[in-house]
Amino acid sequence: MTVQVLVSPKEGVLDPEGRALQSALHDLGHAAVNSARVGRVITLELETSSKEVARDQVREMCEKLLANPVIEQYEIVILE
Amino acid sequence: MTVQVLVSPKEGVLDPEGRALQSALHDLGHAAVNSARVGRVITLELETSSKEVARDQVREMCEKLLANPVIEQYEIVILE
Amino acid sequence: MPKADHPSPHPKPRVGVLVFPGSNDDRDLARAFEFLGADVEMIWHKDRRLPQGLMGLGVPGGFSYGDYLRAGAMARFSPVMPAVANFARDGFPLMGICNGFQILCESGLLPGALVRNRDLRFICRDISISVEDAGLFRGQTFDGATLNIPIKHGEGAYVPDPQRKPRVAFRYVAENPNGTTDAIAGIANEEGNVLGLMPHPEHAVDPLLGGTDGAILLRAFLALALERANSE
Amino acid sequence: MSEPEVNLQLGREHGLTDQEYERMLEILGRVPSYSELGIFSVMWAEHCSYKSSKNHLMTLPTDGPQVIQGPGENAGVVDIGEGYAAVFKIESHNHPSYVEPHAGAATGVGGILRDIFTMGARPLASLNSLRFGPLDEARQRYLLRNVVSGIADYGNCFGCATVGGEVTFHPDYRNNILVNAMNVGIVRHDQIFLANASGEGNPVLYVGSKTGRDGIHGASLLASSEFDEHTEEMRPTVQVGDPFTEKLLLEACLEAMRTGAIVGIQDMGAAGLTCSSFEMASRAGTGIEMDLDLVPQREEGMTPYELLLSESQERMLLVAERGRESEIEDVFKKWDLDYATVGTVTGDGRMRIRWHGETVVDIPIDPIAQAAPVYDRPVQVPADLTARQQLDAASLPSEMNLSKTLLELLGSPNLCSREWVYQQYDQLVQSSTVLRPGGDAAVVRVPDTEIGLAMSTDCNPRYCRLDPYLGAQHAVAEAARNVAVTGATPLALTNCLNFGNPERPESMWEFAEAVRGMGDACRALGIPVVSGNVSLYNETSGEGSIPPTPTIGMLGRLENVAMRVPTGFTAEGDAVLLVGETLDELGGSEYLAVRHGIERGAPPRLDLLAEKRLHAFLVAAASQSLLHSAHDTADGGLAIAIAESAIFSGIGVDVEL
Repeated sequence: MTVQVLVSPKEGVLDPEGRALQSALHDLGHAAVNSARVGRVITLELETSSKEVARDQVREMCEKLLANPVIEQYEIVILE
Repeated sequence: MTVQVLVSPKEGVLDPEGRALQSALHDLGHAAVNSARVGRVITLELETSSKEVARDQVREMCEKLLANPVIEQYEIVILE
Repeated sequence: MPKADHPSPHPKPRVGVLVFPGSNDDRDLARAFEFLGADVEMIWHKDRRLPQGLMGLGVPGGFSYGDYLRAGAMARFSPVMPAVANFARDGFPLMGICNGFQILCESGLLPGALVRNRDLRFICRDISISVEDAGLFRGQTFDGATLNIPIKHGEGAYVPDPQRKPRVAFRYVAENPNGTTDAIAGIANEEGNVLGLMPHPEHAVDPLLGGTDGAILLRAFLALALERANSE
Repeated sequence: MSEPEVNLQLGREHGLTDQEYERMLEILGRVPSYSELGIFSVMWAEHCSYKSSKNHLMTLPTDGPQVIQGPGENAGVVDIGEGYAAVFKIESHNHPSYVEPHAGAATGVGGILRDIFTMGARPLASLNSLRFGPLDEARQRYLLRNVVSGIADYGNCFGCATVGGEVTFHPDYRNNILVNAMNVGIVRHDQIFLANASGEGNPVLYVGSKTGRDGIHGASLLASSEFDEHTEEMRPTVQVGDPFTEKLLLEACLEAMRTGAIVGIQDMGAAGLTCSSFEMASRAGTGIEMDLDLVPQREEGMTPYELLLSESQERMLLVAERGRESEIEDVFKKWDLDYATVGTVTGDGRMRIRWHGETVVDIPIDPIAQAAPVYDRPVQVPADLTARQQLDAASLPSEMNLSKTLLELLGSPNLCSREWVYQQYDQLVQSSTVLRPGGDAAVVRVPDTEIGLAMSTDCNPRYCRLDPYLGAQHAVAEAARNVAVTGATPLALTNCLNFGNPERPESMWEFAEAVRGMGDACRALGIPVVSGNVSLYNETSGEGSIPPTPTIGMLGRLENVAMRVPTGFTAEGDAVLLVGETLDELGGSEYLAVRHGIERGAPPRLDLLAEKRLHAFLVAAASQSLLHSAHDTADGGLAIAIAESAIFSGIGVDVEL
């Protein structure tokens, strides 16, 4: 079972990477970019075959380690 | 238009962060994690409303800046 | 490093320095404490208990676990951390320097978090900081003084947690090197015994290597450790 | 197992000349297996065999009372007093850094660190010498940003201070940037380890990270051939490093060395398992039997060819005393590192390798490691050299506004402050840095002693293009002067010889002349060469080669580090003395390049005897505390030197010309 966790900075929290990226894209002529936010994508291969078990396990991992609740939010995507 | 780009290390390229994360998850009791890979997720807000234009623009950004073709691969996801 | 030629606090303070895989400034912090007349114990992160009679604890700089995922994210799960939390709860003074500050935030012993520097580059240079919260050091002799101490970090921008406002201990003077909120360079917990700062006082002690303002800060910390030990 | 059928064409694709292919058949008495061909191709590649440079390198002076270990080992070792020795070397990672600047530069640092701690020393200070094309080109700024961040990420995380080095910009580096990494470590005399696989029956151990397909052909093809259109396909071969694992590997190796159970140790650098096993056995005159099935692997289905040539990072090869392997295994398990017994030392001088129960390699070691082909390449003076050495200084337009000119020079890429670069490096970890970057040389204190070590990297590529012999002498003299101005006595040097394609007689002439000049300068100054590296083929087909760049890494010793002399002025009212003769010499100067865009004329004359007396004077003056500061007049001349001394400290100066 492959599960993806998308961890991104919370709204309004400092996102130096996103800001630097947006200005770099503008320098390259991509003026149409209104905003850019940079986060982490963590791709996990899990032994289990049940989606519920996988989701619960990954949620626990997010709460404990993968995301810092003060500055980040996360989204779990079960791939297959 | 919101577009997401998932950038991750290419197959076979060493992913030190993924390796360290996997052992940390095992130490936390999540033995079911067979592998972990860590990449970047870039969320872009684009001015355009046409999906084709957005996809082409973002592909160009990936080739030029967002992904390092030597050690990374990328996937473009049009959200809405 | 030559022995300190000024009288060290009496009786001798006894402090510990935590060592994680990837800690780099642990020996530097230990050497600075010894230079200032303290007895120092190195504590491996897999020990479950802290040594007896410890009066204070330093959490050193470096790249624990390679700073992978988030600086300090993995170190907080080391076996020694529960004992560190109890030590803090008992009111003993803790000082988290750079990576140590990140570890204390990740483990919840200090509020808020530290994110990448504004210009996405590592910064290593001397910088001036002001002491903002005199109460922290029980009015010791440097209220409002400006200290010149090196910073060396890549993730030093402090982000406060809206629910847990920090006691601001130090601010950068006349500049903001990394985009940190309100020029915050260091904070303390509510009770004032757990301190976290990005600058490295241990690298401003020996005059041969640079400035010595770091000694002022570390001496104040050792005094707190002695005071706490004597109040048992 | 279906391996490609070995023939002359496959040999050529592996970089072997037809004669080398025939020589291989002679040595084996049969056609080699695919894996054996892979071994020959990396062992006989320029990068590992030094086949075009060996004859010239032999002429360099390498001994002296202070030399404990000269060239031939992983790094040079010199005595620094009180039972301590300094272990140091400079190495290049040029081609990988051009292909992937961040990962290429980072693994360059990782490699040089392993060369130091494999000798039993704890790395104390790093330097790097970087050369790029013009800064006004976006690609060069991309390369500079990522090379610097790669060096910073690896060095800072590993925990070794980066204290000095140099950055140069010159159009001819545009397609062949140079990344030379240097490190200095400290070891007790009785704790030095060498890299020989001695003792028949002793186990051969693999420690560190698992093996993947990183950097296959890194050593042979990438580093031993020019860049041309198919460089693009080589891209995926660049290795990625993990500084966190390297720090664990350092602590584990030093701890394992203290058990006394280690007989020999070598890091797996270029050509990974192949080079390390061959060199260790060849040094000890023994053989090795290995089973590739025992090698820890990161990927599925790796072939013997891939396992033998992989350049995965953070791996070491050890030989342990038979029966005491478990002591070593415990140490590496404690540090969560991979560990495996992969073979045994034998007495028959052969390399025998098995895979899936089959013998895939069975070849003699010495004919490959020791008796690799050696070439006496033809040389030819560049046709335009004499013309380039002509300079009619009188015809240059005179300067109308000297102040404006000085400011323009101070702001030019090769003379301006390097703060933007070295402020990204941790210069302080290990609390030993006495003189930080920005001056002539870095000075560090040897832990637990009062001994100081001064270190500097130097080379002016313009001088070397205009006269390789004299240019190389200037590199040695200037590196020694940079060390001496701090009050340190120059002890020994390491060198990284970056040159073009040796098969082009003009490039080969530049190399031969530079090594001849370096040897004469070392003999005159009494400074031996104790280690080094050669990087050839720094050339892009059709565009000519880089300027000859024999980078020198100089080490000097201060009896008492507190007596070191800083660069900037320190007190008002001090007298400023100019030592040495000033002659009318603008040849190859930074002034000519910045103000007039020309690179012509002969480099300045160099009196090596006067130079040696200058170093003695500086050391004596410092030891009697007569100097508040001292600064070497180099690129940009007197005006820049005086300006830098003032800028460095913020104290002004009045000068009577």
